[in-house]
Amino acid sequence: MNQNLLLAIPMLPLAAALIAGLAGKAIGRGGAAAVAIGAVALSFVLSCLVLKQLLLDQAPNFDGTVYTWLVSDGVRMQVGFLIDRLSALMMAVVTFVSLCVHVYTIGYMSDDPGYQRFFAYIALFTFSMLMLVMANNFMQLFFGWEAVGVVSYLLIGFWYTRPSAIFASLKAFLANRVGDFGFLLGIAGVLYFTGSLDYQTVFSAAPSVATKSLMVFQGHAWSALTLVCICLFVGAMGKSAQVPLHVWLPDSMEGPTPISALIHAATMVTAGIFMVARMSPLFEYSPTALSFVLVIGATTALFMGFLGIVNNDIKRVIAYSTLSQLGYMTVALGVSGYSVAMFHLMTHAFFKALLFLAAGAVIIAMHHEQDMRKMGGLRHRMPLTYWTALIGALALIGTPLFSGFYSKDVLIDAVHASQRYGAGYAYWCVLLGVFVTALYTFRMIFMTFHGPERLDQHAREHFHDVGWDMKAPLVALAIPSVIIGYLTVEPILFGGYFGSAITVLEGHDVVGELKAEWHGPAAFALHSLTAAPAWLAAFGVLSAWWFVLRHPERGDALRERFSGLNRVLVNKYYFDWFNENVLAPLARGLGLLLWRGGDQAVIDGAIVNGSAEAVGRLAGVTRRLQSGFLYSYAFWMIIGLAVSLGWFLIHI
Amino acid sequence: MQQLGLLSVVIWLPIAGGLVTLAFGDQRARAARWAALLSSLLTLAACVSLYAGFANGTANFQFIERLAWIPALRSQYYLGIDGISLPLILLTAFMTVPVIIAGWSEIDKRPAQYYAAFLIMEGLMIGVFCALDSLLFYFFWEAMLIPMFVIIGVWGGPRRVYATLKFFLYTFLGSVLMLVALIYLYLKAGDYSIAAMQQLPLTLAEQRWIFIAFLLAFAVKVPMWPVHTWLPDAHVEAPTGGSVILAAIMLKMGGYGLLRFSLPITPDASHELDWLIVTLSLIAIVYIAFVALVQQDMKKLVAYSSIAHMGFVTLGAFLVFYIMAATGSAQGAVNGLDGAVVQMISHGLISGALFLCIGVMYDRLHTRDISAYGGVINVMPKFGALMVLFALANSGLPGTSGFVGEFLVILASFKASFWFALLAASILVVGAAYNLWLVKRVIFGEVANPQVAKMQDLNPREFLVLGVLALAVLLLGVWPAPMLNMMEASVQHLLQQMLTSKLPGAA
Amino acid sequence: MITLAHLLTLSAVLFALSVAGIFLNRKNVLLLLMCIELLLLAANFNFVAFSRHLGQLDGQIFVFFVLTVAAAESAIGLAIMVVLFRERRSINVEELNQLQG
Amino acid sequence: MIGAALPAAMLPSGPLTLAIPEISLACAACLILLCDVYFGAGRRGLTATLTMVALTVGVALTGQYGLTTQRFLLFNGLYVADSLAGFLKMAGFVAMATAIFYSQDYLEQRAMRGGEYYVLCLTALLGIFVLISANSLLTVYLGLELLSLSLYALVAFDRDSGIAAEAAIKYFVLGAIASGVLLYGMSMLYGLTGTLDLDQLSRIVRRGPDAALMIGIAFVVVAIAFKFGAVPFHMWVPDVYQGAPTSVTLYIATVSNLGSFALILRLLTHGLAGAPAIWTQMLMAVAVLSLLVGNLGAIAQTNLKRMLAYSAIANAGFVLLGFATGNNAGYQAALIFTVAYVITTLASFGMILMLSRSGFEHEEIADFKGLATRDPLLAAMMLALMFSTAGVPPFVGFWAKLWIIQALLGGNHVWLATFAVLVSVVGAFYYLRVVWYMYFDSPGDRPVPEARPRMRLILLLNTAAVTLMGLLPNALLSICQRVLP
Repeated sequence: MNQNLLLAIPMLPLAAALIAGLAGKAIGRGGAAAVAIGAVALSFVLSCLVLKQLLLDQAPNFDGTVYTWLVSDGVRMQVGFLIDRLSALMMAVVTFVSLCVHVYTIGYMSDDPGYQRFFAYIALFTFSMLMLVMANNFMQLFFGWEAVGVVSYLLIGFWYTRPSAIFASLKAFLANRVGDFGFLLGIAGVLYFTGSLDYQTVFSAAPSVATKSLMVFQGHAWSALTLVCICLFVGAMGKSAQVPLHVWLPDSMEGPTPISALIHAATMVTAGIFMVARMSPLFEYSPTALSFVLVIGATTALFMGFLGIVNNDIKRVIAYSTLSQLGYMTVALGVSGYSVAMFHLMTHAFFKALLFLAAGAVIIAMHHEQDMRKMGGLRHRMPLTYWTALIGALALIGTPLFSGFYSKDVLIDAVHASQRYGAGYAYWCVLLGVFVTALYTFRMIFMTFHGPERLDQHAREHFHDVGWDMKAPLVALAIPSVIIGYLTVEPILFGGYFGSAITVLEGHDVVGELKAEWHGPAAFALHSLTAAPAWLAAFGVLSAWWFVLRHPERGDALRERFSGLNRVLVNKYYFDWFNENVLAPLARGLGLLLWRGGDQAVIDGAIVNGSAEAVGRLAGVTRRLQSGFLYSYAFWMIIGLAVSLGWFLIHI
Repeated sequence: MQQLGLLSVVIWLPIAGGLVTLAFGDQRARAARWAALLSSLLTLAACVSLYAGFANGTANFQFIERLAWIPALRSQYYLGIDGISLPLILLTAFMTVPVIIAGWSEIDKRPAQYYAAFLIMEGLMIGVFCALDSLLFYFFWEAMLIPMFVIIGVWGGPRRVYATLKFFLYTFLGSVLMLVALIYLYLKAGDYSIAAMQQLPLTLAEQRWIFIAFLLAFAVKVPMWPVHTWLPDAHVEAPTGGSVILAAIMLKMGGYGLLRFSLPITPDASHELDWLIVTLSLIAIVYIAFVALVQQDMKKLVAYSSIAHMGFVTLGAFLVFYIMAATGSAQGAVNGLDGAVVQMISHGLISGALFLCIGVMYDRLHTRDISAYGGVINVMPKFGALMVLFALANSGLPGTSGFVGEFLVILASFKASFWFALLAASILVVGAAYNLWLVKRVIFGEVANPQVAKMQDLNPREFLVLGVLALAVLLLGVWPAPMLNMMEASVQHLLQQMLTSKLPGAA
Repeated sequence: MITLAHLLTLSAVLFALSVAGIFLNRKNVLLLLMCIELLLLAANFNFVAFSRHLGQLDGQIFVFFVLTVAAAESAIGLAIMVVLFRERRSINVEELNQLQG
Repeated sequence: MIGAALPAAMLPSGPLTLAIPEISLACAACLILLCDVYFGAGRRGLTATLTMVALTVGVALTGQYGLTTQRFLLFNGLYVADSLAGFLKMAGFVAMATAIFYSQDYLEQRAMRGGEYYVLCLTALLGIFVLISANSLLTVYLGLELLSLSLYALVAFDRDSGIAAEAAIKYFVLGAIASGVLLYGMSMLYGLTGTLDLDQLSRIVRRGPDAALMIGIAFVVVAIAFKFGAVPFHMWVPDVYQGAPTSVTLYIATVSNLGSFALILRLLTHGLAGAPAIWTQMLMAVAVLSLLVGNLGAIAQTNLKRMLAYSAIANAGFVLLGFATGNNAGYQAALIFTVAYVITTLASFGMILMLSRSGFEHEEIADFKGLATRDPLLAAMMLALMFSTAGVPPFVGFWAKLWIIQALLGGNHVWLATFAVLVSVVGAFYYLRVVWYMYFDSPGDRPVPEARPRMRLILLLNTAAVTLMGLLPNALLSICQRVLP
């Protein structure tokens, strides 16, 4: 592989971002769009080329340095690329989804004054994500990691005059920073235990690190690798929105829809999944850390799904769905099913981007209305959007033969097969999650596209279906959403696609166990009809139909019947409440206490100004001693004389 | 005895320029401005040629000038630079130019004196970084207080007198004890040269006292908690240029002093008392970050954030012994030292830029109160973009210089102790919180009030200044290797000095 | 027999008296001038006593100088007092506190 | 017999020309007095000009004949001529010339034209010179009295000023007590050693101290402390500084300081060199108190002259600290400090004189408000002077303090050194206040200072000297080292 070619992949979007951002005015709206789309398209083509070289031409992995970032104490930190099948797959996915979003943006943002700026951001995002994915070392990984965080901050707050948007962007960045905090510690740990930040060196040192321990508390030695892995995973929790750092993702829907699709479905949030998969050589040696991953993932998968059921904002429902699906991927990671996680990541990227873009189309058509209660019956008004959204929904709930089906069912089977601590809990979570997924997905579909029209006056008057610039990406995404699972499940999961890119230890290889029962995708689909997930999904769709279309009043009754539970769900388990009413005031209170109490009262008040005052008072005393009377002057002289005489006479 | 050379030029050229500026007088302000700009640019050019002529890979001092100065005190006019001082000199020369430009039309009160004060200070500050004779060092170190005292006092805000007196007395108090320590060392070593002091064997008790005396001087300058309270006041009251120089360069002298004096001269005491520095640094990082969170005054916020960031400098410098104790080798200690130096440079650029940004807003609205702003980006898009960039850099975003130093220090502190790293890394969260919350309240949102609506975007001069700083911040963040290479040998040498016990009888 | 000790004691007493006079007197500047003369006398007494005791003339010569100086001193003192009186119309020590603090 | 007391082995008796400074001064004083009486009334400025001429001639003659690098005794050992004496006398001439120069306009404006003023200044200088060359208790006493009596008269010179008279009477009474105490102490020393000669005294006292000696020394030290204005014998200083006409204050604060220095040097470090334990302890105590009281007292002042008085007390503390080390390095430091202090203080008071005008003394600190806008050059000079006095580089005051601290550390008085620098931080505050008023406050309706180009030039030169000696202090330092080997 040619290094310049690889370099071009991230640099093209970067250049586009700079051009669109800095020279936006000069090149105009069309120019910015053209530059950005051209660059990303070229990136995509090149990524495909790389993928092709790896897959078909059997090209060796690429692991090279672009330049040395710095050398400190013999630690060489570089910017470089590690291109293997894992990163190549991610690159292709990232650039493809990104390309779709770019095209889609033309229509979606057409009447926005920040058109060029938006293109600059998303191109910059593509660059950041590619840097993250292509990294061959932790420093660069962290760079990409934080860079995508920042761009997402900028994008969520794109409409910077909206208070909710800038609040959400700050929240997103802070939640991500909490994750990054752990991630950075993990990286520091990696350097400490292996003496290097390069993947290859670190990975090859992993077995020896596994035997090391670190005295964290006096007398309590922790396994070094577990500590490092958990720290790294904290980073993934932030980026991939795992409980309890998930709070930012629903709010991030304040950003324009292309962003929701690009960042919060297909790419950025999957960075955590990708990272753990990339770090599989480390995680594999720490079952404890993997159990941690497993439990967090399972909890996210199920409990975030519940939230989707009660929400009425079309984008937020999809966002909670994303959370839940990320939980699925995390669960897969937790059972050492890295390839399954990556596979689900890929399929999810397509159908979730599709769903988001469809939702975005609806929103644009509805003139920026996101409340599903004000929609309904839209399938007649925008049929193509309806059909593509339906495809996305079917893929999401795991309808046999659709892409989501393969990834999710294999995932559930893998969890079932796993012996890892926490796998039992995780299994029930993901299983129940299938029902929940189907329920909220089709509740959304039914509320939006079926039933009576509930459009308000304004929406009705201004309703207009979207143009082909927005429809084309829907189609482009719908196709892989249907077929990509069927086509790739076998090579990716059972064909040893990832090869050396992912390490699974002997005895952890749940996917390998499943391979014995694998008889091709068609057989798998057939077989699934007899298994629980498919039935649960069907039951979920049915429930949705029952409560949304057939007997909407029963849904309300149910809500009232379980009002306590409903309140918990509507309040999102009170995470936000806790953060906004406990954590934030606590931090501000602490700050105020330290400032007013520590800095102003004690240090400045008592010590600094206090000593100044003391000096001033002493000065006053000195002044008063100088009474102006001659006899007192003489008196002091004589006292001085007497004291010195006395002193000498005593010391004689 | 070497002749006068380039280092003398970079010290005395700005001072001479300052005197020329002063001679033009406030009546001929235009000429004074150009004279000032020219001097600062020439100085910068001279510094660039220093950089060009500097040889990496050796810890020896370069560009040495050694002339008799005070034979009666065996003190020499002894100048030289190594990889630790050169970046700081470059920073000083680099940051003075924007300060001059930033005051171009904003300063109409006694402009000639204003520029002269900054130029004279530039020369003195460069002198501090060049001096290899401790008396000469102290000479520059103290002399520098005078222009700063005047700058804050004359061109400052309403409480300028309190602030500048506090600044002067605080720093003066710290410095005089250092003088006592220096003289003590001179009497023992028989020479004021820093090198002689570094080689002088000292008992632990002596080292302890000297260390504490040094620490007072340097800790006040850095400033470390709890002797930091002069800084917020000084910053708030100082004119924009004063804040920039204060934050960008003056604080660095504390860090530089620790590296040049405390660690090599009293290595054993540094070892013994490293817990103190590390504790204070961590307090500074965590405590001050929280304090920054609740500030209502933008300058105060940035001032407090400076204290927190300087905590990384002191932390990085004193991790060595902990690393030795924890791992049994000094491997990784240099990361901390490197991080400390990089952090100094980076903080100089970023905090300077932030103060310039605040100055830009202040020039338009004449308030620094966060609540008076809101939605600035609507009327000042260029400015808003740059301000966001600097705020992000200040919160340690990779790809900007703010990341490099913090990253290295955190890497090193993990080797010392997991908890150090944990506390230090907390700035990632809290730092982001106060920086971006500031941005949220000031830059984003709807236009808050009619005054904000009337704000004009950056004029070309302001844009140039901030743009150049932004480039520097990004360049250092994307490619710090040249700077690290410049420092490498000197830092290694410093480490050796720190690890060599000076106790009598120690081999 | 009058010994050196007696003489020294006398001069010490004179010294003490004059000093006490200076700071106990709160009335009149003129009294102060007199006390000062007494002070000088005490010292002179000492010189003379020692001079006699040692059998040297040095001390007595010193006394001559002191006497001369004392005369000059009194002259200046009185002159200052006159100026003071002219300005203040008083030579009361208790009123001499315009300069203080 | 005096002759009998002389030691057999004398240092070479030098030529009488070595006493040329005193001789020329005495002659000049007499001549000028006569001239003033006969021609002074008609020609304004004649006396002043003659005085300047006399000083110039004195410098020239001294430079030609009065300097020596050896130690010579004259007048039967009553008088000593050495390099230190030469240096101090030259300094005395220059300082007095500068002081006279600064004072001229001031005196003119206040109708203090009497030629006696200059004559008194000359006799005071003569007293200082006698002190400088004193080698006997008698010469010490005579020199001191000559100086003091002249100063008393000078303080009261403004006959229309009530506070001047008050200051004079205070100064006179307290000074008389001090000289009485000195005499008393001298008599004790004489009684115990049987000699008035300082050379002999130093040899005899070496034999070991006893109670009476201690009492004698204590009395002498008290008198010296008074002369220096050290606590608790300082009470006269603020009142005299404030009450006296500024030109006289200038004289007392500067030229007379050389005399104080000579006094302590001849009497204690030479005459009583054998019993340093006694007086160093006293000096230490007195110095510490002076530093404390001087710096604290100055903070509370609003009158610049009074503030400078307290500053003088604090600075006396520094000089005495130098002597308190009891070693040569300390004495050198004290000399450097004194010279630096004299140079700086000359200009500081010169500034007050420069800014004063008829009917306006310009001695309140508040009078300096906004000087930087009214007259940037003067403000800048005053800034340099204040920072120099505070001991901040690059001004000469820094080296003075540095040297004292170095001497203290060299004598292992680490705590004294620390104390000294810490109180000097307190002290920095009130010097800064002057700068603050000049630079940070608005001038209000205060007038623009008069031009006075000649005086301005001299002030500029004086300030330049302060700065130059700060930048390149070696000349001053090495001269001071050389004259006090």
